[in-house]
Amino acid sequence: MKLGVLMSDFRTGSDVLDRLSAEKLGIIFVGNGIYHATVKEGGKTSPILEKSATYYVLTEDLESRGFTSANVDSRIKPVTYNDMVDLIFNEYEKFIWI
Amino acid sequence: MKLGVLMSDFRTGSDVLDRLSAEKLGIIFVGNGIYHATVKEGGKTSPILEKSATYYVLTEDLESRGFTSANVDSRIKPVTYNDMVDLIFNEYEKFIWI
Amino acid sequence: MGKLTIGCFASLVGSVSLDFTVKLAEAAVKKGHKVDLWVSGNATMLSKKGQRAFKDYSALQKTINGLLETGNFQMTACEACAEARGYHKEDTMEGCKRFSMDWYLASCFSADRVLHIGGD
Amino acid sequence: MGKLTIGCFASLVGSVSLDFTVKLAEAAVKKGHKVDLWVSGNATMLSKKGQRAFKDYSALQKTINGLLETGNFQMTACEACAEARGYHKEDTMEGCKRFSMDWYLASCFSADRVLHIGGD
Amino acid sequence: MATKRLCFVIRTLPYKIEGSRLAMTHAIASQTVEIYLEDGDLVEASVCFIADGVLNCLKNQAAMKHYGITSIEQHLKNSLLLDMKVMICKEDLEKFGISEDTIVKDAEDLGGETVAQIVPYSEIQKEMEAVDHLLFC
Amino acid sequence: MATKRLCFVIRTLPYKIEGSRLAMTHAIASQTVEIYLEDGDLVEASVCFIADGVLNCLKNQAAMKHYGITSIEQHLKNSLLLDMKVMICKEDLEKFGISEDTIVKDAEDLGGETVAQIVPYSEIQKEMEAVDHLLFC
Repeated sequence: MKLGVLMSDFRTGSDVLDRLSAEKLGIIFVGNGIYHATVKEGGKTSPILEKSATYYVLTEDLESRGFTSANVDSRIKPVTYNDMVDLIFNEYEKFIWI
Repeated sequence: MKLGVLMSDFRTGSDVLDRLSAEKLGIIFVGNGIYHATVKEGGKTSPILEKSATYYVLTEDLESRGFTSANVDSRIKPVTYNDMVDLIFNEYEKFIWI
Repeated sequence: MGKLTIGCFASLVGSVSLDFTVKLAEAAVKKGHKVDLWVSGNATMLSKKGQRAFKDYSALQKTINGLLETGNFQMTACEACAEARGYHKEDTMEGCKRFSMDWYLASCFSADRVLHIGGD
Repeated sequence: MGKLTIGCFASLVGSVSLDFTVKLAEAAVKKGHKVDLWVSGNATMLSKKGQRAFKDYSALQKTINGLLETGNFQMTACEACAEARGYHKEDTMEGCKRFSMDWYLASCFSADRVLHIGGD
Repeated sequence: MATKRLCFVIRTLPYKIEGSRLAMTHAIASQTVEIYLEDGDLVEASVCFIADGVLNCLKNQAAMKHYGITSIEQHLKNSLLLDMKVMICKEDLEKFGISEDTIVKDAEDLGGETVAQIVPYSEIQKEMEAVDHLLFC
Repeated sequence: MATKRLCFVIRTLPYKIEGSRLAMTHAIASQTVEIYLEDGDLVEASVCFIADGVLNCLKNQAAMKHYGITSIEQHLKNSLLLDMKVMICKEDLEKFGISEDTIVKDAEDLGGETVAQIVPYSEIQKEMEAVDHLLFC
């Protein structure tokens, strides 16, 4: 399946994400999920970034929390709400919110 | 200080609890906190039970979630709402909800 | 006998956090204590009148009415939180108050114990 | 052009999860898609009329009115969730609907994409 | 004439938030969805419990006794009574040390015949692939 | 004549839930509490940021631009403008690799003189011991 995961939290949900598999997997950090894309805890990037997936982060949520694209790990592509609509209709078929 | 901590969650808040110190510390598991008192994840009891504290668990929340006092770790004392009122007014002075 | 002030920010109707608050208040009042309950954030809705009792949602209105009748229990809703949710003064449950946030701090001033239920 | 059904269970007024939902719906409608929004749990309150705009709470009513006017957006509130919160039929925002939960499943039936925002 | 399949995946603990409760009530609402659909069209819902969500399946939840609210146990039985497909992740039960006899597996006491399936996660992954839409709670 | 001290301890992330926002607005409400009290009585509020809560203190939060809501940054500045005691946990900033120049430390641009104190956790523990009541958010 082509699965898009909207990761909206920082402290929970990784256990569920870890086990998910999909032929094509996209992980979009939104809401408090954006800390996975920006913060290095104890010097380490989030283990979520080690999956075989395409990563995105929602610019609006990034900026609302005091970050910019410059703070984002290079594996992750910043996207706007506008871009996200295209991801939803063109790139992935099923979506889940964690 | 004499501090009572109402631990209401299973997956978050341990980081905050870890660092708290008090001359007299009581930890009362309520709500989803009761899983700390009942569940062994991967065979291990919750690390929260390693603090130097007096432990309580709210019977009503235990039973609502399908457990009984028989499932509770021996370090923890089951209490009712009625008992909790006495803990609040007689045993501890400050309270926090995590 | 003491005074307990409980503040609830963001509990959910239909979650057990608000039930916890009300059951604790009930147990304290039964033992002769006084309880002030401040509901803010989503918990504000606890003070709205006309909540219909379903078996899937805790129906706390009856217990609260009983508590109000004792004279040892007050419930006050955060005015701004209520207005933001489209719940206006005339919709307030009988016997409940509506004030701005400073009311809660004043209640803490005279409380022997404070239990503040913050985030979710 | 496709149809997106978004369901929101337990988002909070004053949290950014509901804002997310509305902003995404807006972006999708602007691109010519159709969007159905189902609000249940605490998110139900999004469809209540008379919400006052504060700078501390996202004020989404205006955006929703704009979306409703396009004819490509529907918002439906969970009837039981609303009643449990003391929010009755006559308090529903103009243009919004109230149905039982099966409405949401029917909307999913004809949707190309479903985004379900479950727990908090 | 078409059937669309929805899978509710419950991954959160019961009671604190409404997620698992609303998942169950929405899934059960699939029984009445036809009034909105054309003749012959159907919506089929299945329910999977994974991660912390398996703790929703414990027997003897006294939520009605203590809080006056329907337990998730009761909703689970109702869904089995309606012959809904229910899957519970075996590995997660094992992780928590929960034995099969302490969870709700059937609604026999209500006259139901359908039983909950305790399956490896891989089976739940297959279900997720097979359905049309996923609803995580 | 008495002063009661309340300490709001913010431990949660901003925006997703209302916790940190309501903590700030309630703390600021200590400025007007006298109308309910007798002459000379006071409530003093302090605010401490620990654990994930320190992420509320970042500069340049564009919440108003994107969502039309006051940022937590703005609330923090307002509290400093009112000379409220604000403490931010040094170890937690370090854990997240947040440098001091990226967080709100003063409200100079608004004419404020009080600055936020970046302190070891042990100082926050002392504050928690010194106050009358703790309000964790």
